[in-house]
Amino acid sequence: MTQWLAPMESYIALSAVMFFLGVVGVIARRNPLIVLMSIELMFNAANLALVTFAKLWANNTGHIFAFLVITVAAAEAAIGLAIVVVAFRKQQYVDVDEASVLKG
Amino acid sequence: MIAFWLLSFALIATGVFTITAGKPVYSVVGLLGNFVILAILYLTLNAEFLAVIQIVVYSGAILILFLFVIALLSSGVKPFDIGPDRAPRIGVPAFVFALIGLCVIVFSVVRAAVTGAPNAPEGITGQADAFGSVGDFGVALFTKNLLPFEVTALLLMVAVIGVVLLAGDEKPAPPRRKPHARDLEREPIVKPVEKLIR
Amino acid sequence: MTVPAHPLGLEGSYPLLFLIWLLPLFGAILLWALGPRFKSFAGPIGSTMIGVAFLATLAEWHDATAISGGLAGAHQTLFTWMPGFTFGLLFDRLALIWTLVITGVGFLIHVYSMGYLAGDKAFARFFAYLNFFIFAMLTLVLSDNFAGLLVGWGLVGLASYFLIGFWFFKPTAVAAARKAFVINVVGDVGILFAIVAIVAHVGSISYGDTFAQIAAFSPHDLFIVCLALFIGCAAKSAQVPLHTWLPDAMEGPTPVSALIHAATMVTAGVYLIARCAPLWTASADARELVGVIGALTAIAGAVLGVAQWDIKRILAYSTMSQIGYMIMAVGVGAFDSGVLHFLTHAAFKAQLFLGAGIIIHNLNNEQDVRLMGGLRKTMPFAFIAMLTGVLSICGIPGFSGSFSKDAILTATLAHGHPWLYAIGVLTAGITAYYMFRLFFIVFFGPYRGNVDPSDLGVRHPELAGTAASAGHHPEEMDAHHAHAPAWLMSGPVAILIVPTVLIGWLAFGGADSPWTKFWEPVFPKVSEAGGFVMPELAGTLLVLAVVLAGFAVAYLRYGAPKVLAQSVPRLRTESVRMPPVLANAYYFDAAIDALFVRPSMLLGRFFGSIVDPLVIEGVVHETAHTAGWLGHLFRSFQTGLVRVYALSIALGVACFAIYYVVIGAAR
Amino acid sequence: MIVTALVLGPILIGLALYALPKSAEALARGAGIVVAMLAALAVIFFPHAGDASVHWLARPFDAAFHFGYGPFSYWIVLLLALVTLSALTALRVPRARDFTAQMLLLLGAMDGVFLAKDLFLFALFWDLMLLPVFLIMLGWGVPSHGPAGGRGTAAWRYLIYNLAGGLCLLLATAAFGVVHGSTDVIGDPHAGVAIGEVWGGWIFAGFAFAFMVKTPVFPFHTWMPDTYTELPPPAVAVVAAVQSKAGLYGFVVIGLPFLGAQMHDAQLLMFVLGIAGLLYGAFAALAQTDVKRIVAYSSLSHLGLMVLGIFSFDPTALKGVLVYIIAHGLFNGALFLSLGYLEAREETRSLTRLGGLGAANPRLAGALVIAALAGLGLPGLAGFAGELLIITGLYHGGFVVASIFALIPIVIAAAYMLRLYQTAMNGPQRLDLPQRKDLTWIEGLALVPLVAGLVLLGVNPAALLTSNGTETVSVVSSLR
Amino acid sequence: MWPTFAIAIASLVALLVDLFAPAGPARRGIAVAIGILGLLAGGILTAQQYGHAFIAFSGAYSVGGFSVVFSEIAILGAILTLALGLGIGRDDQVAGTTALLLWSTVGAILMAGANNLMMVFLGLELLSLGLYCLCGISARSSAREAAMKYLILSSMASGFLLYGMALIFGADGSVQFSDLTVAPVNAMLLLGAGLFLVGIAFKLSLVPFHVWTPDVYEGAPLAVTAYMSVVTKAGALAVLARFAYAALPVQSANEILIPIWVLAALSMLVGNLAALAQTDLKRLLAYSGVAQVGYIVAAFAGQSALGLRYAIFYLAAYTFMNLGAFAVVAILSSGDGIIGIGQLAGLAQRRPWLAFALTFFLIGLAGLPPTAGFTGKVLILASSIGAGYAWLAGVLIVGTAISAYVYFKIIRIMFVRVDEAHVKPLAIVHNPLPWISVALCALAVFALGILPITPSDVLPLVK
Repeated sequence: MTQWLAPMESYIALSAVMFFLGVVGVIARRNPLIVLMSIELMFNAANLALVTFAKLWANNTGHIFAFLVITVAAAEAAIGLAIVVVAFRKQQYVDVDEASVLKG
Repeated sequence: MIAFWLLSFALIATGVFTITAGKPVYSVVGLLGNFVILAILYLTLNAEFLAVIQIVVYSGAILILFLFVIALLSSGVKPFDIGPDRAPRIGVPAFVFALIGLCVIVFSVVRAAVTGAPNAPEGITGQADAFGSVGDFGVALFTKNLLPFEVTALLLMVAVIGVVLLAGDEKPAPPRRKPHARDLEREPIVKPVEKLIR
Repeated sequence: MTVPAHPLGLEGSYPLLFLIWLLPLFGAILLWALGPRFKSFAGPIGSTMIGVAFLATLAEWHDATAISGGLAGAHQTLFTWMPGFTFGLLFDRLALIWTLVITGVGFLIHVYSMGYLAGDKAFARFFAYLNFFIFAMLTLVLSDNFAGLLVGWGLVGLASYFLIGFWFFKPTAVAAARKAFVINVVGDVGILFAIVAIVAHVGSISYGDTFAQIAAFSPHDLFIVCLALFIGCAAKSAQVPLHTWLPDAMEGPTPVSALIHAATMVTAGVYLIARCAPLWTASADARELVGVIGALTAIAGAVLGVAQWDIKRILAYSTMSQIGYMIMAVGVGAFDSGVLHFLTHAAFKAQLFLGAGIIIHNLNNEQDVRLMGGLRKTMPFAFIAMLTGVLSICGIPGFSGSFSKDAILTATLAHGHPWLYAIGVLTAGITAYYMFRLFFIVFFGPYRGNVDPSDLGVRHPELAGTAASAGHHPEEMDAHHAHAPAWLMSGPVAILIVPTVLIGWLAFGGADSPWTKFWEPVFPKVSEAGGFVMPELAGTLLVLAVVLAGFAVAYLRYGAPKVLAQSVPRLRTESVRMPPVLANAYYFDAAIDALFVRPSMLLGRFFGSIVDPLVIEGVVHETAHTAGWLGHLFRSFQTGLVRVYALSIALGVACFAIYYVVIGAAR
Repeated sequence: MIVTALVLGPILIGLALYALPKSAEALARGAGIVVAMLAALAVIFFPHAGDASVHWLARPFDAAFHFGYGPFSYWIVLLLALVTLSALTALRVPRARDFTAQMLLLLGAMDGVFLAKDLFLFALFWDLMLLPVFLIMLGWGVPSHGPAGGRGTAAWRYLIYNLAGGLCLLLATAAFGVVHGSTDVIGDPHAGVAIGEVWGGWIFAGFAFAFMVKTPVFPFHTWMPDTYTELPPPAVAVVAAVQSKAGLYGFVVIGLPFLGAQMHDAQLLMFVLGIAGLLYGAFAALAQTDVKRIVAYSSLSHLGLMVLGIFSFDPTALKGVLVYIIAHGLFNGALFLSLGYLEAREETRSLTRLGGLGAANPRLAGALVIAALAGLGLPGLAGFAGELLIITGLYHGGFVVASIFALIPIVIAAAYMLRLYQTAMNGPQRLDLPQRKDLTWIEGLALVPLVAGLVLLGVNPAALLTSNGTETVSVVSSLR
Repeated sequence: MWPTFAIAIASLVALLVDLFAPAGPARRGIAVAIGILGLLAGGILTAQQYGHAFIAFSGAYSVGGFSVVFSEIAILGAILTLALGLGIGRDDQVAGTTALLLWSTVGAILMAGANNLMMVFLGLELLSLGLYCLCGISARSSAREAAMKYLILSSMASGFLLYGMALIFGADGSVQFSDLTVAPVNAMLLLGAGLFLVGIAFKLSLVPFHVWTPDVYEGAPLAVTAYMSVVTKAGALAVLARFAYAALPVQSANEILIPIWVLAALSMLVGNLAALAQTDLKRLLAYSGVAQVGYIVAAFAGQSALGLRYAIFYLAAYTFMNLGAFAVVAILSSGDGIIGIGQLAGLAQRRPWLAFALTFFLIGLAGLPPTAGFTGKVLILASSIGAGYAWLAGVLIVGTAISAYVYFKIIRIMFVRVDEAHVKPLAIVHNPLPWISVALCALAVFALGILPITPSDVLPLVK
């Protein structure tokens, strides 16, 4: 089989699409959980890019990096969820717009 | 080639579903699919170990965590719904921005036309020390990149302690020192003074 | 006549000069510091200082003459500011004459004041001021340079300010004092500018260097310098148009009027021009200017004198007019005649004022002549005093005034100014008219003091002297009733009669008179084209004729028996019919007020309450305001919504990305 | 050593005063007076005290803690000590401990400004000088009747204007240091004219703005009347007498030697501004009713004259500026202090309410009239000497028109000073005013140094010129 | 690596000891003490590294003057934070929070020494994760809101940063800074660098990436705010400096960095202007922090060696001034209160020394003598003028002028006369620790202002 399933650029384009899906999710959605998931999307998009470049350069540092990112993402997700829980358990709505006491 | 297009279509579809789903549960499902497909893409990029990790860590751990939290927040106490939208139609500029960013990245990548290493690795061989295999990965991780690996330990530790602290923050706060003094400290100096000062 | 050490005098150290100069200052400080302790001894102390100074002057005169045969001048260097600014005392003939008058007349008036202000609450303060004035005046005349002169110039202004406003509870007096001071500062500024110009051209402020290097000036510059100096003279000597302060200055006590505003200070202008004779000699334009101004002042003052009812104001205008004579004289270049007239005028005008003072004092501060009359019998001494004074000022031959006046008039003609001569002669006539008018109204006819003022047409009592008493505090009132030995006031007047009558004889004999001889070496001769020398006798007779005419008119209008019989209604009609132009002194005050005072105040208010707070401060305030507005704007961006923050970050990223792609596309 | 002590001593002692209990007012006041007196004596008896210099920075430019007397600064520092002494002696102020401390801080900071031989140090003290004034105005300010009255407003205006100036000074200093390589240059004859065309303009602009705000020169003066009105009398005496000279001092010791070319370029502008301020201040003073505002505007006018003197680049004028700086300091201090007495007694500053005080308070009247006469440049007093020299220099330098303009304010000054004095002291006595007793001998004594200085300087200004004027003049003549 | 180990271990010890500690203040004291001791140990160990530079862990971490200085600043910040707040949260939380604080500090230290992209990312995350939690440790709901905002926005920024790193990796094939210097400059690299800078700018809260700062600073517990305002910025500045000075292809470094200078200028202006309108003290200090970082970044302009040293100097000065101010506020507000500046009215009459201390720190921030802020500003001005960035110096002056208004607003309120009758006695924290830290900061600010010592051994950053 060929060593590239598709040209490297298309992989990056794909990751870029995924990345910006994540960005749009963060900006457009109000449910904190979905926002967190969008952030996961962004990280994974970055991972895809890293892995692609790792193959491109035949340098597995990209893999290591991606692995670390996964770890970080896990830790961040844990903390994020905890914060969401404590932040919204008392709130009437689970909605990031509710958290707008601090302003100005 | 065709496979890539199918995969990418599916990836994007699941991603879109994730961020557009009405209920978080659906998003979780979408994200699950998204990650699985991503894992497959890793395989096509000779990152077999990462593919496995992707499935295990994300699908196995993180998404379950999400499901728990969903359950926690919506457990019978009150409806799990959305409040009034304070920034309506913010999605539009976001989408525009996303398109711009997309074009920018793709353009720059194409413009750069990086050739990369002359000898690109072969496809997945299954050999223990091939590029992206566990052995290759492990060696790199524990020799060249030991420090980052160690740091992850700290990271996870922080996560554990942090979550414990946050969760433990719920019990009513006992007074730290003399409550009277505390109240006195809390209470602001009288307002007339503020008027006195323009 | 130049002495190597100093062009104008014999260098040396003259302790007596210091005595003359500083004794009054010492007296002033002494009386000012612990005057109240002295009680009524303040007067004697002050007078003694001046008396001693007078004697010292005589002694110094003798010494200096002995030293530098014929008194070339005694010069004493004091100290140096910086190169070019050297101060010193100069005691030459000019300074001698003025010093004699200042200390002599000054002494007499000090004595007189002891009677006039006996028991006044601020008795000591008065003598402190008087002494201070003498010191300042001596500084003026003894200085050997322009800067020192200016110092004295300013200090006499200050002294006159204090003395005019001596009764500082009288608003009129206060206003008059300020007016006098401000107008005099205008003069100071003129002299200041002259000094600046002189230093710039000559590099020194001393008379000697300046006169030695007149060549350093272009004619134009020289004229400018003379003009600037003359502004000073005009202000100080009440020349048109800076004369308006002099009549108001009569708000001060009468001895002050006599000493400062008749005898000495107001003649400083004459001194300055005489002192700067070389400059004027060198600049024909300056002579022209000064001569004309002098003549104008002479006639203007005389005409106004006709229209006054306040006895002191009449004398004030006559002073103004007489100084006009002097200025005209020195202006046309007849310096010695000008100085002579200063001398005689000092005598007879002091005489007149002091006489008037006696009347006012006895009439309890009544100054309006319409409320007098028939004082011939009640105050015979004052009558005699005033009579000699009047005769002398009118220039009746034999009295000193006539010598000086004739000298001036002939000189104007001799220097080729027939018009000035004509004006001078005319003025002499008018002078005779208003002086005798005063004389008749005051001394003849019935006493009108008990007549209701309105019947006499006394319209503005606050302008007349009566206001003075109105403003008085009780203690001041009985101050003037306080009993003081009569000779204190009559004595000085009696002494003054002598010079009033005789001093003019110095100039008897025209060209070879001692007076002319005395000035030979001092004043450069000014020779004019078209000069016409009139025989002395003819001149005298012509003037006499005009004077007699004036006298005749005055007699017919005020002195004739049938006129005196019905003086009350006549005076009434006259005061009612008084032409407003004269009553308001040609509207000079109104004009100055409208031209300078009001605009300045308006401008000041405009600056202080429009430009500052609104314009300049407005700009600044707007800037600050904009900053605050921006702050609130940024604050409003901070909506508190996470998604909005995220969007703004994303937009920032977009800008970044675009920038980098643009620069990247170039590669 | 002495010079360093002059700067640090007051500051340290001022801080130390805060360690005293609040109640120890008399002690604190006494300490302040003693310090000021010692400062004065030190300046008088050690006129030749050497420089004290400690190396400070090597990069980005050389700088040193370098204090020392300069041609102008010696006399200004003496003036400062005298005025502070008089101010502290003259009037009592509530919360004397804090007030005295602040005054001492002010004294030290201003000593620092005038004694600094290093530009960076100069800038440091220049900014430091602001704080005590600001704090005094906040803590002891008296409400003003000005168009923009209200306590604190003036403090704001003072701070913002002067800080803007100070920051420009800072920028200019940094640029100077970078371009010239060293800031240890003030009064250094060998430093020479060092700033080239490229930077010169900007650096001069920075310095000039700071100096013009501080002086103040015409369009930047609006902070001054309110500040002078609201500051308590002792403080305003010091600020008006000395702090306003910092700008002129800067023009002379920094502008002339190092930025001469730029100053020549700016000559016309500065002449216009100077004359504008000259007339503006005089006329504005004519119409004020608040006595302190009258004096404030009058000093705007006087300072304009000094600006003219400096920018005429004429040696005589420069000597005149030195004389006038000192004279102005003396009579301004005396004026503000006597007005302080007036205000303390009659509880008003408005000419519409004052009147006829002379009868009851002859000594107060005497103090006020002496100060006022000096202020209107009475021949024989110090102010006259300064004016005469400056105007002579102007004429000699060929600026005849300017010299004529410079004469006008003298007349107007006579008008407003007499208006001030006569309205307050003369006229019939007013019984609606509080009747207080006349000046005590100590209050009178407080003014003696200033008045004596006025008379001495008027009789013989050469004392300033021959010894110290020369150096400055040489700097100028090297320019022309 | 010993310093980081020491600190990490110290936090573990703190956690362990806490299990057996008695309840009450003692528990708190023990935890704080252990934390401070651990930090001190770390600081001393770090100081010993000064002078000998070497690369550890096969190019992952570089030890040397540069990393030492920034690490020391981070450690210092952490110590002062612990001292002024007496730990964070309730007595039973202090151990945990202290541990988190220490680990975050480790993250900052790692950023200071990070020599490749991975380490930068990990250090950043380690620093941030701890702070996400710390922000939420408070009885106030606003604290949790702050935590959530910080989490979401910061993660998003990390996403950008990460993607930028990916692109850089893609363009270069390596994550080492040293390789980056010789990388071919192409569009991808530039874009990657751009996104990377975005991530850093977010942590530095440069305008327009500062939006999170005021809210988070206001919501977070006082001590955490103080910590963020110093240590986060120290870490991010270290990364920025290394990136700007040693990781960019030389020929195109300038044009890559231009946007950063622009952001610095914007921060000086916007930060100060926005601070004008603030009434909450912490929020105001947040905005002023935005501006202050702008000043520091301005010192990098032109990548001159002096500029770096002056930036470090000003960072140290800022650390002391800012933490000093926070310490005073902590004393006044009993740890975790929200303080409106109106509450300071008449402070000078009741607590003159506190008022003077706060005034001193504020004039330092405003750049007036005799403080390190003044000296530092002049140094920065000089360096940016010398590097040919006079316009930046001009903006700095304008910003400072505006900031004066901000800080003197507070000073004025403290010193303006108020009627004693209106004012109630102000109860304050009496524990010596905050007072000591105030005194320490004041002393340091003054000393640095008089003797501006700057580290000489900071270059080269990459061996």
